[in-house]
Amino acid sequence: MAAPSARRRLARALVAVALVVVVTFLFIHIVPGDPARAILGPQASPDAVSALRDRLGLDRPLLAQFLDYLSHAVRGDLGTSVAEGVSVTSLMVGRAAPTVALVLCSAILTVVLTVPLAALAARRPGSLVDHAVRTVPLLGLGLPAFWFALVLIQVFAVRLGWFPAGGYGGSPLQSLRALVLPALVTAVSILPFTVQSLRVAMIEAADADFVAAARARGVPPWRVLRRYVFRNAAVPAVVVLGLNMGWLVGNTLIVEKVFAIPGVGALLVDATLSRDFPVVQGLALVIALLVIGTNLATELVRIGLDPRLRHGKESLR
Amino acid sequence: MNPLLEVDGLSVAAPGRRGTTYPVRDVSLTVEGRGTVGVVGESGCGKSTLLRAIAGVLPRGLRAVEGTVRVDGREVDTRRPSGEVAMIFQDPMTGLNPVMTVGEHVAEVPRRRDGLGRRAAHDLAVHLLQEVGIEDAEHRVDAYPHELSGGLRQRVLIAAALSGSPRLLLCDEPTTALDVTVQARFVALLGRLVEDRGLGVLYVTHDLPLLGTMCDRIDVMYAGQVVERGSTREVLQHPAHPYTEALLAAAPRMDSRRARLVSIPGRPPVLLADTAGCRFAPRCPHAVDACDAAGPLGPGTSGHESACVRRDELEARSERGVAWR
Amino acid sequence: MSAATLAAEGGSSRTAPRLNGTLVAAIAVLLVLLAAVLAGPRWLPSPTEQDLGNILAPPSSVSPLGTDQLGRDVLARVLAAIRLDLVVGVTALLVPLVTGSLLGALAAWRGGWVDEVVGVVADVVQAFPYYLFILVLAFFLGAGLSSIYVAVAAVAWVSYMRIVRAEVHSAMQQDYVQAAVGAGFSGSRVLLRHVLPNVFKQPLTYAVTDVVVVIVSTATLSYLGVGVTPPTPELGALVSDGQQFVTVRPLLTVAPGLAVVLVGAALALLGNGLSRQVDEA
Amino acid sequence: MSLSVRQGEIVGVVGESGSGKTSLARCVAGYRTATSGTVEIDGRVMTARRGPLDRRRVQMVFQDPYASLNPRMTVRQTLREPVVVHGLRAAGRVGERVEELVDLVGLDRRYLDSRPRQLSGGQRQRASIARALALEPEVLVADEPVSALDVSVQAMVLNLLADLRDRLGMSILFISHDIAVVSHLCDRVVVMSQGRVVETGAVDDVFLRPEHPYTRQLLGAVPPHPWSGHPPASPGTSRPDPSQ
Repeated sequence: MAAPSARRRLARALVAVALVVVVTFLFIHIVPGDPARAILGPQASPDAVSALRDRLGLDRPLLAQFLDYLSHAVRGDLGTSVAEGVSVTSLMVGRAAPTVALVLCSAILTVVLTVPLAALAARRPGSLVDHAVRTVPLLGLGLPAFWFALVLIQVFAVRLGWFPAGGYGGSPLQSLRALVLPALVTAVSILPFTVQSLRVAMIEAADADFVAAARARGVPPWRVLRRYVFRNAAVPAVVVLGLNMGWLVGNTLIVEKVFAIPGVGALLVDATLSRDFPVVQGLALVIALLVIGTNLATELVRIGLDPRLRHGKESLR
Repeated sequence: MNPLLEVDGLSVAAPGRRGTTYPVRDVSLTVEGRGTVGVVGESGCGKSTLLRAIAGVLPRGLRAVEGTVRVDGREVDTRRPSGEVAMIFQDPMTGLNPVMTVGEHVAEVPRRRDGLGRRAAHDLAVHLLQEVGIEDAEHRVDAYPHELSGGLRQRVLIAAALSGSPRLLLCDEPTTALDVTVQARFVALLGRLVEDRGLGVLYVTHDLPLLGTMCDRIDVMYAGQVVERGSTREVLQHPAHPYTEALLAAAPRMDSRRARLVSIPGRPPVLLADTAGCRFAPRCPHAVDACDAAGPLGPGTSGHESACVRRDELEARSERGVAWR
Repeated sequence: MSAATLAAEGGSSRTAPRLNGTLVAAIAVLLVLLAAVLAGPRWLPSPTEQDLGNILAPPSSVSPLGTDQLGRDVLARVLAAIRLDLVVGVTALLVPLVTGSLLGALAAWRGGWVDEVVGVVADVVQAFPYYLFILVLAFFLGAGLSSIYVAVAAVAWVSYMRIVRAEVHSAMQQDYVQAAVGAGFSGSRVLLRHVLPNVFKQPLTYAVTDVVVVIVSTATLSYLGVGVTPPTPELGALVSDGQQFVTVRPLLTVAPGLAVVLVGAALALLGNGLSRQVDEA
Repeated sequence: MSLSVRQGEIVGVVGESGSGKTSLARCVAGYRTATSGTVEIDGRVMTARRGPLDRRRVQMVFQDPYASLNPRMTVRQTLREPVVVHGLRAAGRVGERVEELVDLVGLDRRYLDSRPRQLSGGQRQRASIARALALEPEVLVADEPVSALDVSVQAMVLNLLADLRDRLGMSILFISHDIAVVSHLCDRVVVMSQGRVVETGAVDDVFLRPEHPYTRQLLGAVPPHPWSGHPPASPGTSRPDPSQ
């Protein structure tokens, strides 16, 4: 992939942000028919439907509705939950901590598992160890998060009692303990991608002439591994981790639900099931913005790691 | 006194699906201090593999199975670098780590291996960059490889190679990717380093005319073996092996234009197992039945060695400058 | 002629590509699964046939995996569910595979603003995590397979677009494509004859692995109650159904869950084996 | 800058990397439009966007023989395509033309149904020259066609290009950084430096009596051919040639 400069990346992210705002606004207008009816479902009474239509201002021109939505969103007002009657923003803020903690734990666990596994496989490509490391994480691809979570709960919580079966809260240590199994589930779901790409990147780096040249002139082996192999392999690996952040975040939605963690993901699933439209819309907007932010950050980290990209020059490879 | 580099009966094996191949088979050669030895041959003749084996950086899957490599009389392990030889590669871009500055490359070994202080290592780096003829070294020391031209990168590679104070410099086609004028300056620099530092240089290339301008002695490699060896003058003026002659005849020359060049039909063989006889015979215009039982290198009339059974005829003919059948 | 020369000549002859072990194992597992899914209905009771006199039965020679809370045969239901999920996994990807590949080819071929527009739209789609997108769609379209089809079509094209775009991009730098342009061939001829035949393997290989993702997400959504609705047997729904009896009959949740893992693993290995085969060829 | 190539001559363009040789080649071959100036062939000005007929008249031979042939097409398919698309032969005579082409470049007919990966570098380069000739161009543009090849294969390709000039009267623009190769093959030479022509003329004049300092510098850097012996007129072969 060509490597555009940081500025171009930023411009494109801004366009994406604008489009995300428009798309989330249009959520209720995409479906054919009456949006209010779509929100309330087929069982709702005509009175309730028209009441909601009044409340959401659905009879006004589309542009006016959008400007209204935009001006509120900019001020942090994402509407009011139909089910709970409180503002979506406050609902979300109250639920943010467990989700952020879970995503962070998952990302850290992913890195902690990926680096040694990939290094092990890359040591001797084609060996038995390599085949095992390449094949076993692949099985994780077909491992449904919800089912894996159930199995872990049965084994480590119900039978062995090592970790709580779910929930979150209490002291930080208790919370952290509650996050071990959920983080493991999410990490395993993206491990196939990260191990694969870091392994390939490491093999490529290890075979490069500059590694042979450094070894030949007497650079100590550990330093060759750190400064030459890892440092160069990190660039593509960071990109893969960043690109899969969306997938990781998506999986936390499911995992939170199964482990009964009171986070944003569980809130979203519940809101979908209870047809609480403002919550779904607000959460979608915030999560999408966060993913765009992560991707942008990935790109900037990559530019930081690779001096060839710093001046907006095209990559030589 | 021991020669600086002494390779004795070295074979490198590459196990593969269709059996083990030998990119280098029973090669012996020596390089003296302050000496430049050239190794020439087509691609796929095992020249690069030979260099990598000496440097202890064979690519994955290859290993030295027979023979010894001695540097300064001491045997070195071909499985790991000895630190006394340094190597520079054909493509100066891929030879440098793209995420490290020029200074980091050059100061690394003094600082990390030899324990020099930060300041001293930096000063040494600048000094080495100046020694290889990089102007404005104080400034360039902070540049990244992609910011330099090909010629400068190649100089940085040499400076980095010199940073470990090696006795022997292995060059793997270092100028193939460079322009002629840059190549000429590079060769001049190499000559100066040989003089100033008493370096030994083993220089691999497929460019015979280039070797003529810089080497004391030449080893001609074909299919993993040395087929002719001697002083540069002897090898180039009186080639005693048809392969050397063919390489010379294939190179275009400035002084006889529009003559037909002689191309060598076929291509170098893959060496599955020990093959009896001359490996060049199937492509050789002068092959006779005796070639099937050709032996190792032997001295010819003028004293330099050739593996060809008809080396005496060949030498006599090239001295008289007449066509030969 | 010596052995050495024979080897050189042999090197230029065409050798049949050797199937790697992963590929053979994956194909074997898939064939067994397929045989079971197709032959199952001949020997087993119908997956929806209830027998209220025989509920939550342990495994027996009649019902190898026992029966569920309505007395339905578990093995029959699992096999039917595998079949459903496989069909959904494969068919749901047809549309995004085609649209994504075409958009990717177009983006690389035309470049400029077309490329930028396609790229930004892809960024926006990827900004909504997969499950979030599907949940939102399920919100409006209601639970059911159609939501899954629409969601996959709306999301999955991005990967194919990216893969094909990168492949076409590098193919266009190749001298043989430049030569075709220089020969005065029409744009469509260059694209169809010289570019696309050299890039189609990658998206197809990726699609095999992608089927796993679709199957897993179908199961996940059904588990959450927004995918396939009961009584249609679907693997995720089966897990969800059996969960309340997990202490009595763990097999009711374990069997469908393992089925997802097995199908997923076989397809993942197939995809991996194929991509290695493609790399070596 | 301006230069001209006459019927039946090979004009060499030499210069270092970044001197603009490749840009020149691409402009002439129609891959890139010149910011100013024109390319004329046989007195006819080529427009910025060339139609198929104009494209046909200039064909390019590329540097890397491993990238210049479509890996999925056999040699026969590669050679048929241009003949059929441009309607250069009646349907029944295309096969005959394809055989003519491989004979012309000295590629054995038994490789007609081979795919590129079954061919050696030299064979591939012959096949891509044959493909260029299939369009019956008036000018060949060869961009460093031998710099990726071994000396022995390089000699074969150089001989072939010389043959095309001598036997078919082909006009060739030959881009190279190798002074010895240009001196050997070309009739006239253009020396380029930093995007402009610094010297031009017959090879004998320019290389034996260089006037521009840059040309002198270039020539001074070329290692002399060391062998005083005469190259054998043609190698006698007492054994079967393994390549044929």
